[in-house]
Amino acid sequence: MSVTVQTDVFDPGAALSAFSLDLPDAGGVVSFTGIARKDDGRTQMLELEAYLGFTEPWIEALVKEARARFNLSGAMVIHRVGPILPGEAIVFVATAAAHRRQAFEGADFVMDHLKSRAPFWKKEHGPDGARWIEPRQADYQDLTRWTAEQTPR
Amino acid sequence: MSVTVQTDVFDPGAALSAFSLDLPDAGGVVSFTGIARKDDGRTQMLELEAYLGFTEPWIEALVKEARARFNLSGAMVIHRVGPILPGEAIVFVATAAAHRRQAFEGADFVMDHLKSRAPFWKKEHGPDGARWIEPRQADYQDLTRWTAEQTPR
Amino acid sequence: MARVLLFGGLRDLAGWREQIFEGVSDLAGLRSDITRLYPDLAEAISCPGVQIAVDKAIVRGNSVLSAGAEVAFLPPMSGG
Amino acid sequence: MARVLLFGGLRDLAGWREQIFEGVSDLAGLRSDITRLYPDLAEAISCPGVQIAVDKAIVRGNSVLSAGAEVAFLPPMSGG
Repeated sequence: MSVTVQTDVFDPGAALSAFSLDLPDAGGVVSFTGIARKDDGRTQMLELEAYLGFTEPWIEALVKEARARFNLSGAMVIHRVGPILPGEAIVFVATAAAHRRQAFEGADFVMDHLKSRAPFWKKEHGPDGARWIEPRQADYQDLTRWTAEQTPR
Repeated sequence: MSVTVQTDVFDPGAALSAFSLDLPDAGGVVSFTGIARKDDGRTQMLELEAYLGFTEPWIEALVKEARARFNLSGAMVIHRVGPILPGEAIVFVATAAAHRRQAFEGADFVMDHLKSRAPFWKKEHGPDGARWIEPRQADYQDLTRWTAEQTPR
Repeated sequence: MARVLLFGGLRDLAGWREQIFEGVSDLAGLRSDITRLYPDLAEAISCPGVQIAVDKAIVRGNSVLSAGAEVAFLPPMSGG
Repeated sequence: MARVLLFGGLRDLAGWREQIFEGVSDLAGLRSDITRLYPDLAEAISCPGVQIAVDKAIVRGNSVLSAGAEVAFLPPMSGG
């Protein structure tokens, strides 16, 4: 299990290669890469702030929950902070499991919680200035998929 | 859109890097890698056979359907044929979309159909000899997730 | 003349992967030849679940075979 | 003494990111000092949705501050 919060740009493919190196008996590996959208130039830069020492343990606890819930044999999260340009990767999540459904659901679960709940603060810099943004309503709705005992189908 | 059926071993990370190079305005990229399981040595080798000229167009039609259904901005499939050793990647699927739910569902859809329906024939070589195998019941059940109009949640 | 291709278990059963059948003009004629020459294979390709592709398109029932047609017998597919 | 950290919009509002407050022994005392020195910030950190972490653990209500405690005011999180 590996959780990294970093300012450096990263290559999702290199992250997937590194993750794939040490998977004892996985049958499926799922990765998700979140990319800063170009949005027709409306967002010129994103700025992400984390509370170091608080944000990483929060993500680690989330990943641990996902591992137990979906029987994951491995999981990795890389999250950017600082200035992020359109087209750059913001977040990378990889999960490994014996069967593909578990790997898919594990990655999906981690992303839904990261997007709506994770301790980050996000500022959008556009042609009309900068503004702090809050999670979209859709992100909160995604969270309701994981309530109660059942997993979504 | 790129579909490749090949005998050569490949690195899923390198595939994801190549896929990520040309994504005009994606917000999310999902990848799935299917790996030949070690199964405690019960399977020493997999042998996958395709009908070249028939199998690729079948996969291309599937990817095209997924693109339309989930509004994907890009999709890639790499599928191995020939002898495959435990731990090697068998299949790689990558999808890109404006929003992560579409990318997740697109990859999930392609995998469910590939695993249950794709024109491949698979032989398992184990300590007790070789046998041709058919899709697991679970693979057929996964398919029912995509019937009717609604997408699974 | 038709070029016949066998896949998966059918190939193991017949002991060959590809063979030319001379003088056949439709699938029914090809089946007759196969029944005469390879009775075990003929039985196997009559099983439900075995599909037939002519020139890489699935056909059902009888089908005229143009000269040099490629006929593939496809046992149940295992998926990828 | 407490080390106060501001995040997100609170930092922009206050114009600082980190500051030492001397002679405070609990959150109530710290809030009083902030109200006196930075009334706008005091109002902002009283809004629902603003969470407080003491030594990187979320606390609710009043809380004793050990010497050198780190107090972070966390506006609604945007997610990753």
